[in-house]
Amino acid sequence: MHNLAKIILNLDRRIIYSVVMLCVAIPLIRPFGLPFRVTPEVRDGYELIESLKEGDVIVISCDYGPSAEAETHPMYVALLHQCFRKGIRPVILTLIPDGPGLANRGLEDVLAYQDAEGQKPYEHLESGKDYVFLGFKTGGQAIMIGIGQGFTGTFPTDYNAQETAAMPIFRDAPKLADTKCVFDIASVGYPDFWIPYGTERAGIPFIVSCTAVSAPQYYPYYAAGQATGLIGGMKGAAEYESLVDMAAITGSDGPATKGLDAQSAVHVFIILAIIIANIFYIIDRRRPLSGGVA
Amino acid sequence: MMFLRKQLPIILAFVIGLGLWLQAYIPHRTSSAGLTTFTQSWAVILAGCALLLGILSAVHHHWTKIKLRRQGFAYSIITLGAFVVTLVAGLSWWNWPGFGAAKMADGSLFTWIFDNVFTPLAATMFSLLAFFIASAAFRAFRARSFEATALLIAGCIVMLGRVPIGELIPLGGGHDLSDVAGWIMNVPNAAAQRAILVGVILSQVAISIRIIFGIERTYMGGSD
Amino acid sequence: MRSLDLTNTRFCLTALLLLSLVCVLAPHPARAQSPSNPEVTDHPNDDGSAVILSFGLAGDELLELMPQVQIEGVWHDTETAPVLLSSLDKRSDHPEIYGWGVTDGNAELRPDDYYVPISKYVTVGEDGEPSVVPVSPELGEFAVRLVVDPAGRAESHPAGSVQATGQLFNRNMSFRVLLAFLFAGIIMYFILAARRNPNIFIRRIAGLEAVDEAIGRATEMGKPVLHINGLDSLATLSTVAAVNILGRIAGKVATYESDLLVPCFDPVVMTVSQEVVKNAYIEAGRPDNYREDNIYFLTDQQFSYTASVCGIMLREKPAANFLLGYFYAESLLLAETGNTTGAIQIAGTDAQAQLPFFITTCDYTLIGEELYAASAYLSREPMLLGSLRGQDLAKAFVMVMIFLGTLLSTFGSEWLSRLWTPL
Amino acid sequence: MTEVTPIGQLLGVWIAAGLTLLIFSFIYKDNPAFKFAEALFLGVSLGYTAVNTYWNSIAPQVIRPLTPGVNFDAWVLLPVFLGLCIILRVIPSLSWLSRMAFAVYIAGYAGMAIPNEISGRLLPQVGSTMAPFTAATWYITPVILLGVFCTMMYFFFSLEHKGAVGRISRIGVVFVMISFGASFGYTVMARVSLLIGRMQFLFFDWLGLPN
Repeated sequence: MHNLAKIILNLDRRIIYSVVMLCVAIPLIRPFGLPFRVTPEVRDGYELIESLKEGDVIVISCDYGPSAEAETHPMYVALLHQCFRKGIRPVILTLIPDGPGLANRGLEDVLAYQDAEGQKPYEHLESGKDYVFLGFKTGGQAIMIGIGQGFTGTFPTDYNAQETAAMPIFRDAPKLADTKCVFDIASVGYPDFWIPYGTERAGIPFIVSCTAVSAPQYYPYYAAGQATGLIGGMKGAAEYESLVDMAAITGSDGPATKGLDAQSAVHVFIILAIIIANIFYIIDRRRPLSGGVA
Repeated sequence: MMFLRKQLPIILAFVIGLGLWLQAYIPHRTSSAGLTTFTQSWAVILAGCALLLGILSAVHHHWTKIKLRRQGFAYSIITLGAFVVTLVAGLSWWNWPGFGAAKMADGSLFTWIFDNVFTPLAATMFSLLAFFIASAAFRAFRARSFEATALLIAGCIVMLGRVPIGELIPLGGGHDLSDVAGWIMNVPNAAAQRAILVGVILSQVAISIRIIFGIERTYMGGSD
Repeated sequence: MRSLDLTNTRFCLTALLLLSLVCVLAPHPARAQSPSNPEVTDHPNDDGSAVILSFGLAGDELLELMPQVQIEGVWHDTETAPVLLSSLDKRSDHPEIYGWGVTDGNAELRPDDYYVPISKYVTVGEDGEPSVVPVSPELGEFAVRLVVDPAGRAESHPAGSVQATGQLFNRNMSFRVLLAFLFAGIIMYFILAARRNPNIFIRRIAGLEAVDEAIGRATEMGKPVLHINGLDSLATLSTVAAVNILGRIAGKVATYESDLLVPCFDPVVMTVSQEVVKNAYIEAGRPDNYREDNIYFLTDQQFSYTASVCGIMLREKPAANFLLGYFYAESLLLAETGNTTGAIQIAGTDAQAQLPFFITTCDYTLIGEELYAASAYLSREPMLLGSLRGQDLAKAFVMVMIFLGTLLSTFGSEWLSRLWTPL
Repeated sequence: MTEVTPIGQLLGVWIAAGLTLLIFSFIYKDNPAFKFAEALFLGVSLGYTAVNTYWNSIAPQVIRPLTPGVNFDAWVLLPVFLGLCIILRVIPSLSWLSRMAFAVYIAGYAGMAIPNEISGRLLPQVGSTMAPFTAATWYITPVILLGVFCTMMYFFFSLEHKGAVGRISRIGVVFVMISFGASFGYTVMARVSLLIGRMQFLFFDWLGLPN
């Protein structure tokens, strides 16, 4: 028994890796479609956007790169659909250097989107008037403070090299305080900066959508009301997709909703692995392993 | 000369640091103009120049490796080659509509490199975490002590509570496992994170004060 | 043709004006007979870019309100300029201007008191084109009136006139200024005190005692030591702490004569690290062993940096890995790869999201503030020790405040928690 | 939208898939294929950084204001001088010049940190901890207060962790561990999503399995 325990406890990582691979692959090919519920932190964010009126301006900060595409990009696409459907005007920017590629692609995809009847409902939207993509600028906190004083000063030109000063959208909302909220979709720690350097200074609501990994650290902000909504990870994005009703818009579940089964399978495997490891650990208690609390 | 080397940086740090600190309390226009100048121009230019220096350093590192035929120099050739191709693609395939942030031309070589080389490499590197986290959980989540057990139990509850399966595990009273996961996130987690946050903020204030008053001189590279 | 041109400025501005009016009026169906006591004042604590029109509403008739301004102090009945509104709020929603509501003993503030900030208005130039003018101190006195129902049954209330002025101090910041100066004072005091008497006690920080052991083992095995300063610039203060610790580690490495590798993510951090390490080698009396080429810039793209560092870990097989500073998602990739190579790993970060991974995969982890404390602990330098003592005192102050605040609010007084609520 | 030819697109998907597999080979063990991908990645990302720095910092903030015309602004020469000081580090005898630039850069951020950290994070976090005890929130407010207090005690460096202080900070550690466990659990989700994303790419975009 002790030998078995030793073998199990020192299992080659590659065996674990293979099982993880299978747990993801099988549900993707044969989904089982578990139902899920919408959590209040996601609903709060959705409802804030839903409560805005046609013509209102919001800031979407796409602070995620291609590496976090799976978790964050579906959220961006769902949000753009929600905005354009309601006539809300997004000012999109990104604070990380590998952000513009995806932010631009998502925007173009949604603008070119065709519904079931072949109509293109967002075709008439104009850059600079109904939306604007400002692109990337280095500086992080400095940019947040900068747009608090004026968008056009910080971003003299947009991503398409158009002068921003002439844009109607910035006549209505020349600075951060004139917008209705900041929606930060982040795979890096920028929400920590958006609150003190951006939204608290401008006195506007903040919604954070982040990778699941950083969600726990933003709960204090949600609890304190500094963040109106908190959309964490693929599950949060799937919930948002269901609120926006992406299935009705595009005819099939959004990418986040589709991935949730694989998610469940891996979680169950990891928990089983932890339980098995602990059973054998108790059997083989004499040999402590490395790692642990400082 | 000594003044330029030692005193001047400290004086500059004091003036700029104190200025930007007190600026926050002054609503007057001059004050926000100063802030704007620093954040929109100075900080951006300094960070940009530093990046250029960094790129020079990296190129030098690989160049030396190739020149001296150090172990693995072939990979440095690949790195430098990829660097040059990307650089040329990025600076020449862009539109040139005057100065200012320019548009990445759709369909350009640079966009193609971004979409088909950079993106998959970054995303795949990141996705390796799925494997690593499974093996880390397997090895590290062991009930070694009371604290470790708390970590383990909280981890398992949240893991189950945050996927659809958790909503299928009832706990009576109309609650299910995802509610417990929600409570853990919102209450004990928020409390601990908040306490850590307060400590970190105070440390940051302290370190900022040391920098402004010239006590902390790490950025000068220690003593001279 | 011109009238059909939708980009016409006049058209845009009119549309804009109407739109903003709709925005203001739609969510606040102010039901009242007529506004009472219209009054215009300077917007307090601002840079002179707004004045405030406040008035009371009573009754239940739905009103359409339109404030208008004139630049001169006296009213003409013609050529008034309509105001572009951004919001219409209750005064009780703006404690930063009017103080807290009735429940806080501010009996002056009734729930039907309204307020409109005026920061821009529309005027028609000599060429007949309308343009939006922002309010500013240079414009002199503003006369403001409130027009009820601009559609016809006009009824206007002159609200007096005022000059928009910029203030030199934001009074809402008083408590924060006090707090910042208090913390600064405490910290400076203890730093100065520590210079006189450097014998300050700090509790043991687990993990730091392992630094010597880790470097010693690297020397025995003839393997290098790897140090990562996190993935942020020196603007992030945990990076400053990490570079500080790097200096201490470099000193020990120099004494033991092993190799130190510092692949950098940020060019400024790289140059500063070079200086710090060079100085440490000089101080340890081993300037010849310093190799600038070991401290170099990799890239500032997160995952190509991670891939390269993982490669270094697997090929150079460092015996000790120090992962200090601010980290993002790459933390687990780095720590797990280091774990497979069997290195002793000491990590430290204030990136709360990444701490769990360091805790589960590294041998020792400095949590949050411990990272900042570590440089003091390692160096025993009076100014760092004093600063740490100062922070402890500030922390104690915050803890007492939390206790008092909870106590007071439980017994119904919001006084202290209001003080801590930023306006 | 994009003008990429179908050939370019097809080639792109195959190259992307190939590179994905090269990186995945790392989980078996370090190998030349991974080393190749790593070197390529490093080169591309360096190039990307250089291009971005030029277009987003140097072009709009240096060249634009120094070009004669409406945007001309000679004050930019000051930060440009400091920036040049940074680059002059490549000449060892002039490396001390960069200190001035670092002093400005670091102290600037330090100066902005103090008011913003206090206003934006410390005040709201402390303020919202001062919630009244009520019967309805018995499972929230006291637990948060206890957690915050005990955890802060753990980070007290001036006192030895003995006796009462030791016991209180031990409770703090339990809170910290619960928090870390929860974060870990939450993160498993994040990490798995990433793998799902790559698998979706391999199965549906590359192999063209029915979606």
